[in-house]
Amino acid sequence: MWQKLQNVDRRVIYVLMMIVCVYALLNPMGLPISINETTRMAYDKIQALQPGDIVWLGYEFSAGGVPELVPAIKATAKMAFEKGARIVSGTMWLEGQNLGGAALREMADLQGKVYGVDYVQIGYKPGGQVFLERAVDDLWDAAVGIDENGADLATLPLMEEVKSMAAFDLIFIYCTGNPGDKEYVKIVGDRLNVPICSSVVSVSVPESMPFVRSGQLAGLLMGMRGAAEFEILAKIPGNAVSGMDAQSLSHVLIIVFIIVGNLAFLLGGKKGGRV
Amino acid sequence: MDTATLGIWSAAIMTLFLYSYIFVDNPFFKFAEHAYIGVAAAYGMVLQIDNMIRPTIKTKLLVQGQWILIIPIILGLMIYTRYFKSINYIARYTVAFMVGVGAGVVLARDFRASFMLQVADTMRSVTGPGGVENLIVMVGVVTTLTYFFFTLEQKGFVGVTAKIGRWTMMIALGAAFGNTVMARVSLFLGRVQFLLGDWLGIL
Amino acid sequence: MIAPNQTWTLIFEAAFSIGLIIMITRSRKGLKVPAIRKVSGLEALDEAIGRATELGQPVHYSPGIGDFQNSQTLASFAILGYVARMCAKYDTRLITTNRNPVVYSVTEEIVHQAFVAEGRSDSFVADDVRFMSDDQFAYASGVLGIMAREHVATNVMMGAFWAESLIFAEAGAISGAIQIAGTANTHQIPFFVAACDYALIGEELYAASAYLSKDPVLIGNLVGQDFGKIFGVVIILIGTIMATMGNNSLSALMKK
Amino acid sequence: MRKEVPIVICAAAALIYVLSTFINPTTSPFLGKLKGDLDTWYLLVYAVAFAVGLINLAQIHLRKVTQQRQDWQFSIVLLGFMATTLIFGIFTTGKGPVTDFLYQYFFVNPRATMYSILVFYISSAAYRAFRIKTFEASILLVAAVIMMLGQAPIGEVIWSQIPKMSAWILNYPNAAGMRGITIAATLGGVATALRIVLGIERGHLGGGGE
Repeated sequence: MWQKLQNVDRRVIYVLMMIVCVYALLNPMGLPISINETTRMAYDKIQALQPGDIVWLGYEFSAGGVPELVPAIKATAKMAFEKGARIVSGTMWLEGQNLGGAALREMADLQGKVYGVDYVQIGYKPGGQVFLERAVDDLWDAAVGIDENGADLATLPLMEEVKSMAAFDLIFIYCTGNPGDKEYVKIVGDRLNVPICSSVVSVSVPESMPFVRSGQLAGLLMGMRGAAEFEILAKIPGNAVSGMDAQSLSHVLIIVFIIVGNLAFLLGGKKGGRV
Repeated sequence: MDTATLGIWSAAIMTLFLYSYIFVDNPFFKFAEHAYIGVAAAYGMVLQIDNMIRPTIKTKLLVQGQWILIIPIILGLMIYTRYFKSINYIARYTVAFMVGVGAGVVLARDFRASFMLQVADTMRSVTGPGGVENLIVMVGVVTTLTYFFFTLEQKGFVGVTAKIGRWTMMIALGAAFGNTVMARVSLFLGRVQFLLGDWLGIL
Repeated sequence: MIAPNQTWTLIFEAAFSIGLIIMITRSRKGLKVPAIRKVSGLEALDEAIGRATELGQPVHYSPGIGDFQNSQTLASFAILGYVARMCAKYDTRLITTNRNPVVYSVTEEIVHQAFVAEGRSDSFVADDVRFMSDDQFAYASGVLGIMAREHVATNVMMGAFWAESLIFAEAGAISGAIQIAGTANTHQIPFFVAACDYALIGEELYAASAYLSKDPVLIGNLVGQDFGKIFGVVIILIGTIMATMGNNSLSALMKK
Repeated sequence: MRKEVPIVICAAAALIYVLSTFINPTTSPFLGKLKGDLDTWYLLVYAVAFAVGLINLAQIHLRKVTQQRQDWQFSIVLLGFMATTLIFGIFTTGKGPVTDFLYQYFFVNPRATMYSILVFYISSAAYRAFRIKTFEASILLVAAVIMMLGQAPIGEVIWSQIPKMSAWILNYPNAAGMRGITIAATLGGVATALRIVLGIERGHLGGGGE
């Protein structure tokens, strides 16, 4: 029996994995999620916003980042709007606007916010770092004067107050890679005294942590976990929170595989498997 | 059926076809694989045309008159000489240029970011708050470097140090593996949410 | 004169480069070069190709998905040259897949020349050097197809890999291929270590050309690299002692 | 001539790039501008040369169809999708309705799906590879398991200290090992680039070494 277990058909593992994830999504157990310190720091920054303040949201991610980052965008937008703040968004990533824009629109619609007055989406702007460098001095120029739908920025009253990145009271970005928080810290953080918070996919956490320790990032949401914490703080438990149960179960499942594999290995004659 | 519905159905079917590979290679996967590669390869070309070739010719050449850009265009075109046996050596000029810039970038960029700054950041006080951690990082870096000595025999002191270096690397690699699981599960959850939510409307 | 924040980088890098050149000229003059330590992944390469030959099944080679600005891609070319020659010598089919179209044109040339050099230009099959797509995962899906359909016996992956590393490596493991992989992309090394029979870690990838060719000039180069590491170790130790005594000037200097 | 010209082109391009990085642009505005130009040139050469890949892909699959080799039917699928995307893409740019449809549903979606296949492969790899065969393999396993427990909420439920342990491992021993690997690899990479610039290594030009 142990011999057999040493080489379980991988497809058994795949099917179990699928079942566990789908089951957890359909039947959330609601395992407690404690709030991480770096998440709390980001939350405090949002709570400190005054009515009329302006927040920049940067959708700096590609499709792979959706499950971990979009829930965080929703939570951020909801809380910021509730504080009476206004939002301007943009992205250096080709797919960013498509993926992140809908989340902001949804939250704005829920609270009856008006486009152009309470929020503006300037959309995808090419150039990467070069865009950012330009936007610090002149956002209008960097955005070539138009929003995501090609509307003239001059027709949007909110943009009258936003000539450059210096107009923002908080910068919140959602990143899967470069350009991402590293560039914001280097280009925007160095020159302007605006707090920058970042929400990153979990693989990028080790790269972003040093910026938190050095104070260059004012808060950090770590992967889906961070997004789930933010959903809880914003009181809109959604995809990330329900995803966390699936995370727990799937992680346990993998650990069970490892234990079974090792038991089989120890008891079944130490064959099979490789390192 | 409107285009959005048709799109979601196509995407859902493609998703299921692609997943079917993990059980066994089959005609459904083959279809999805070939369709995906076909679109992706051509779309890559379209992006190059939209983002580089068209603006260069339309704006930079014809409007701004940056005629010097003819040189890289010719350099790029040279690669097509590979289809003509008598002059196919010219294709190497394209490659030589790209490899040259590539090597230049490596020499100009990598050393500062990945040697100087990394070495500098390892030099921290090993006493006071965080001292133990700084010491661990320093020892870990030094021993890992020792593991990579190729021309010193890994015996005696060097051997022991290299061994500790290997252990450090194993912790690092194990941690990186474990840390990635969550991201990969997230990706799958994203797909399940698409299939059950956007497609079937259960979620 | 020197760009801001580059002075000390330039000094250190120039010193390292000069050291490398000195070592190269020394070994060119025929001075004795030291032995290199075993790198098991490279040692297994011949045997792995031999296995494919015995089985009469193909070898798959991937140079990773980096472009020319990634030194791992540049290092991969030398390894491909070796693998291609071995395959040509033993008349073993070699399938090379690519993500970057210009890298594709290079790998095709390398494989072609290797077959010519072994006097087997007639057995070179142009269709076996393939461009898939410049999209990372479209490329990955193509490789999955090859693993399953071409009965790959030996899978060699050398270069810059990202998330596709584990897709290739698991597909290879499932199809029963013997696998040797190498990358310096730290986040992907664990997956190669876990899923492949042999994994080259980081700098071992760059040592491959010296190791495989046994060329004294390249081995001399390797000695230079070792000096670089010794220097790194020494300076870290000095800097740490200084920092502990409250003097951060060395660290500040290097960041400048 | 045939051998020398590429080596000269290669060395010149590299040299210009290196000089323009290290020399202050205020000292030599010309060099500073040249670097930006070289970046643009590189992208432009790549864009113009890109079709080499497409030609290869089309050739392989056309031959497959004409010779009716195994699975040739699927080559028709590939060629069909490729031609449609290409034709509409060229005439209506990447933002036209047909290209956009293909992009959204036959590119972005399959992409996310292929990426997510990793969830299965990471599980089977963990099952197969993490065996306590040797001391080193055991370290690998323990670090990975602590990390996995620390990431998901379940870790906290088991023991409140697990997230702290995993964060500590990630920030210190992991950072140290990764940094060591990076520093060593950088030296290897710089040495490789230098050999290429000096013309010692010419694998990329089709020949071997010296």
